[in-house]
Amino acid sequence: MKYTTIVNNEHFEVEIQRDGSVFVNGKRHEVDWLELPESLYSMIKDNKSIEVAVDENDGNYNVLLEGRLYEAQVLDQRAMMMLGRKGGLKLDSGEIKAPMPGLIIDVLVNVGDDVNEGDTVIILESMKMQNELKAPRTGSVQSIQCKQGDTIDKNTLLLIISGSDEE
Amino acid sequence: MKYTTIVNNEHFEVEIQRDGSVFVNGKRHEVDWLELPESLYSMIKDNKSIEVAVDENDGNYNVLLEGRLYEAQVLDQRAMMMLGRKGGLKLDSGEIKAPMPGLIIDVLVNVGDDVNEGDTVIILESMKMQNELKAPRTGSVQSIQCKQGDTIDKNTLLLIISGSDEE
Amino acid sequence: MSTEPLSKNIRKVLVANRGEIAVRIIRACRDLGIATVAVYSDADRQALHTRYADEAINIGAPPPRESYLVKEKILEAAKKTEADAIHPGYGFLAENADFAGMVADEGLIFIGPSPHAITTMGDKHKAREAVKKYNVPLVPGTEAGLSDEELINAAEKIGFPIMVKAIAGGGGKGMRPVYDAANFVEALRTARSEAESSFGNGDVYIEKLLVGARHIEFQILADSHGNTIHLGERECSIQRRNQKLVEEAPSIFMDDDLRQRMGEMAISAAQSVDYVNAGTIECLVDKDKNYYFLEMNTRLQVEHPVTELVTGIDLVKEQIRIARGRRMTPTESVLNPQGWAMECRINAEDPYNNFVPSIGLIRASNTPKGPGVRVDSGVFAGYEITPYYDSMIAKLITFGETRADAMARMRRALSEYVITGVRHNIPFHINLMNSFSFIAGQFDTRFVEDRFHMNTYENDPTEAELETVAIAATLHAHRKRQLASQVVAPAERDTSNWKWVGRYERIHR
Amino acid sequence: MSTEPLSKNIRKVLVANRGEIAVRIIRACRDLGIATVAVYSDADRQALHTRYADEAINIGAPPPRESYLVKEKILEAAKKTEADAIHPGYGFLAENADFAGMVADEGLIFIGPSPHAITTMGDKHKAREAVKKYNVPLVPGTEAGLSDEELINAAEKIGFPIMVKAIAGGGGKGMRPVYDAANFVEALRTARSEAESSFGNGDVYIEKLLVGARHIEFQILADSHGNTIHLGERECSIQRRNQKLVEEAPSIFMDDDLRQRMGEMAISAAQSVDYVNAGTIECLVDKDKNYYFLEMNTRLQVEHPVTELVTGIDLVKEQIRIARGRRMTPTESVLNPQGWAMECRINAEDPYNNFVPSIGLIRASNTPKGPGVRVDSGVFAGYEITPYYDSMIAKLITFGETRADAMARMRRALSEYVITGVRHNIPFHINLMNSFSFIAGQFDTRFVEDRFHMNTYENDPTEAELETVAIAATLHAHRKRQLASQVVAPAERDTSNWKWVGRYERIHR
Repeated sequence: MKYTTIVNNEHFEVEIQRDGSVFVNGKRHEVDWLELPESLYSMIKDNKSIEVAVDENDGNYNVLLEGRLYEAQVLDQRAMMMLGRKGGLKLDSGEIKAPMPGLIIDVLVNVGDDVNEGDTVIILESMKMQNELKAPRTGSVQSIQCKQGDTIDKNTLLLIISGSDEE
Repeated sequence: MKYTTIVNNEHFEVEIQRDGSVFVNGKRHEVDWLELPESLYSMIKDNKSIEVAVDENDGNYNVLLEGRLYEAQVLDQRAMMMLGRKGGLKLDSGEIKAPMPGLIIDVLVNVGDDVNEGDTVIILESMKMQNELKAPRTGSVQSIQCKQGDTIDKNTLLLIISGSDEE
Repeated sequence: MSTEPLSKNIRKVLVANRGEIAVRIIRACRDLGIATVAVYSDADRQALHTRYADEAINIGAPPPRESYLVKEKILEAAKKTEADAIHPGYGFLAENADFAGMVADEGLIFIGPSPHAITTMGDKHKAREAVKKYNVPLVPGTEAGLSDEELINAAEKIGFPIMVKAIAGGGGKGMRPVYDAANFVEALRTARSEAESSFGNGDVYIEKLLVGARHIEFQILADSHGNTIHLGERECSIQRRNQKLVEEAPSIFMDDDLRQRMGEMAISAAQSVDYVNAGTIECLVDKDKNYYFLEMNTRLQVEHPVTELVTGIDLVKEQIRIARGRRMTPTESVLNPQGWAMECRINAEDPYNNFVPSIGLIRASNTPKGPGVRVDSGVFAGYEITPYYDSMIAKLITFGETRADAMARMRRALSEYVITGVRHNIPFHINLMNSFSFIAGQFDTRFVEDRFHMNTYENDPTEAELETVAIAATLHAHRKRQLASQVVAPAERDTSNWKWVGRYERIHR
Repeated sequence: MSTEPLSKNIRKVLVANRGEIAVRIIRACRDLGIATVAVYSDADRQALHTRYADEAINIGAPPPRESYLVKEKILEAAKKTEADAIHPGYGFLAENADFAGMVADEGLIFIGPSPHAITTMGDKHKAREAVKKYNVPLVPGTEAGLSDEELINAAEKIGFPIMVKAIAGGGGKGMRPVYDAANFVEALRTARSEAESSFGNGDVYIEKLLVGARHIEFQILADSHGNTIHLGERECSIQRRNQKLVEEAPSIFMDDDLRQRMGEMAISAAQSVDYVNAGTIECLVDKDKNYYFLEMNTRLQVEHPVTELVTGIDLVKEQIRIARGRRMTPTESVLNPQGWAMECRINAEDPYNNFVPSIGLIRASNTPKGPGVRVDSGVFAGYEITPYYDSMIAKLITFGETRADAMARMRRALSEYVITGVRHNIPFHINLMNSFSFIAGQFDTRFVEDRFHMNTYENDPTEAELETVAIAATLHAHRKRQLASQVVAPAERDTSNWKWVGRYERIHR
């Protein structure tokens, strides 16, 4: 089975063989892959013993290796073809969801405001700390779904930013 | 619900109430009972915080409390009645089963031999140690299901002793 | 203090806290053969402190103001279980003078300082006044109770950058740095609001923000026989938003002369409030080794274990000893700490996402072990992190003969530590331990926020690492997709291309 | 030894072992910044040592004679990974002189003593001859290679009780005590057969069995610069079938004069074979403080951590240092150990069923933590204990200022330790720590077998404990039976009488 896997914007052609070997960009590796409990894996790759954690996140994969988190996309041939047709990888959504339950301390923008990626738009208190939620993209505030004083659950949609760079 | 529970040959009348209290021999206790993973329980009994492990074993219960193992039988009213009819608790079975996989090093008795409880009858090697399997009761050897040199699995029936004190 | 009886019996201690520090205190009591009582909120029925104590009393709903902060409920639990003494841990009621007074009024022993010491040191203004008389150097700043306008004028006079701080503050809450006049009003507003919601007191003051300074603190121990000593310093400059993340003892910045002088200053500061029990004098030290008193924490610190490891003194045991009215075990200040200790605070916070707290079920928790490693933790596999309490889930402490040894061991221990189910900051610590600046000891309190980022490593990932990640992601995805497609025909498991699965089945059949 | 180059570089160490000791050695290498190679059998793909090492090489099927005992496979793995040195741990090839020689012949460093020292000390007869010249006192006994008849005659001359011992023995295998002539032939047969199957050598000898004696051993450290010192004693009298279960440092039986004399004897014994690296002189000490050399173990001992904790010396790091040709760090024998350390071996053995080994999947494993506690372990939740290797799964080590402190901490740590899925001997250790004889230090090597039983407690369970057990068993059974009956109607869960379930659901809804 052949995949195209993208890590840190670098493309790797990964081919999984029936005999346990793996080809990466045409080069053969001996890989022994052991699933441990709770999303952990032990990999022995060309004698190197490596432990990784893999999390799935919206169809992408977060891989934790020696204290660094990498984001990876794994595309099979069908997905590669579709991607070729659409002309690129999808952009960040403009939605801000609550990363944890908490109390809305302040909403710093109004509908229609222009915001830059990284601007603080909402202040959420949780675990006794105030957390600044930032705009995931540059654009304008399309709608606001919360107000100061609201107690909200995790993953509640709080605010939507329409992209200024949409196609 | 009312039970008769026997621990170390002592009888306890245990009554479980719908409000979370438990009566033992007519005396009321506040019991908060929390099941933890893997056969562990946390009990808060009249403010005392206690951790116990409970294992089931042939319908009896092994309870580990502060490093001591207790064997308990829990009888509901129907079981108590049946027990009353039969006139007593059942005796140890005369079967010796392999407590672990291993190699039979020696069988020290022959069919028909008289043995006393605690006599060594079989030597089993496992985990690089020789283990002496002892007669669970006094009686005579009824049958032997293994021989020197056999590699056996856990729980394999090895030998049966017929009880001299059977009813 | 000298009016108290010289020896009081403590047979049972109620621990008015939760999490790792409650477990730490229960452990010390067990080591001393003293019975313990835990108090727990409804969210903490399964918590370790509830299970480890000899007795456990439920004190109400999860929010602290309905349980851990309700003085009356704690005192009632102590009476019900006939406890002789109360240990407050840190946070919650640990620096609440009213509570310490109520404990004494009930005829119980408060394992901590007197209400007078707590009150004085708990009010930043009174604290500055008290220590000033003992010639303790202070950071230039204002007093309490000023209006926004007065504060703005004062700030202009002191000169930016300045720090806005809550009068009743602690642990980084209600603190805001301000680098220019333009952002001052907004910072005042945020600090007052955070202070109000955390401490019920929105009053703030300002202080000069020292640039390039280190946070170095001295551990104080004082008994009721008039002895006051220090146990050397802790280096706590690795902070983020004024929350300490890594602490060390000793400090790489320290020299014998500075330790001598700062230690004497710390003892004076403690004596200014007739301090008894364990406490900490927090200081800022600038590049030129000028030092300034910041505040005194009138309780056990989170980072107390690093001092324990380099002095061999069990601080919780000493606290209990002192509370019993006995002489403390050590008789002299520690001027020569032995070896080096380092602590990493393991928080349920995502270092890749602005350190947002993470809640949920801890699925796996394999703690590091072996020589020179200590873990103080209140969690376990199967434990649920709730949003009610702070995000610190464990402290990982290592010891070595030298700083390099302790750091190598920390690097090893971090790589052994496995926690799944929630996001945590172990990756942050691993990256920090590989940072050249940290290794060289070149950092100040602004290092983490200004010059350290998770995605600008001082050494980039190698090609082999990227390749490994690609293989891992691909095998994970391949397997999941295969399993998904096999739901249709579960009998036909494809194992042939999984070397290990085959091998495992050969062994276990 | 002095012919070797004075400083050899070690950049990568292959660990020719498994389980906790392999993990212990890998940890030391990591602490030193040295790369590691694990070797693993098919049964150990998931084992910690395989996962913790930088590299891992599969060396075959689970039985040791097809993997961990195959010298050629280990050497091949070392060559393949370009390791510079091999650490043998204990057991397996640790005391195999051929292997040590083969390692040297390949140009690799063997982290251990010379083949000559291993050969001499590995043959009980040669060992006795070697140390005799240095006036080391010996237990009366016979030489090797005697027939059954010769041994019977010798036994009559020495006088019963006697001990039958394998010439190639170690770790209690091939050892049998005999208390009278009647049982002698049978004991010979068993010992020979066990020795044959364990070591491939059925030759045995006999020794006088000292009644009421203690097992006390001295840790030796020697470098290739001619320095030989001892690091004090370990008390290892708590044994069962000659397997140590609990070890302490120092020994409660020791006094300064005896430590001085035994220490000098131990150094002489090591010097009799020009010993270099870490080794142990095992002795018996009778009631009158007469001591007898038993044997020298030419390797790291299982119980080495207790010495590390009271001396502050990391023995594995010193082993590597010595193997590199450097001078060892300590320069003098340790006559004043600091504090007290105690180790309990946690074995997968059922103390309620004649200590039968237990195999299976470890479902939960919560290790004790906090101050003064060290755990050296090779297992984790999800690990499967197989029948191929020995039953020790962890070592729990505690430290305190005094024996009472270390014991209190051990009691606390044991009560924190949770292992489910397999039977283990933690209950044995808890009972031992509560035994008056153990607490008083009144025990000898026969104590566990002759005078300690799991069901004859020195204090009986209280009525409250029996009542608690009755409640626990009843609630467990009640709940199981209810669940069983609810299979028919799963929608109707009876939660009303479960306070906590109700409370939990209130919180989490």
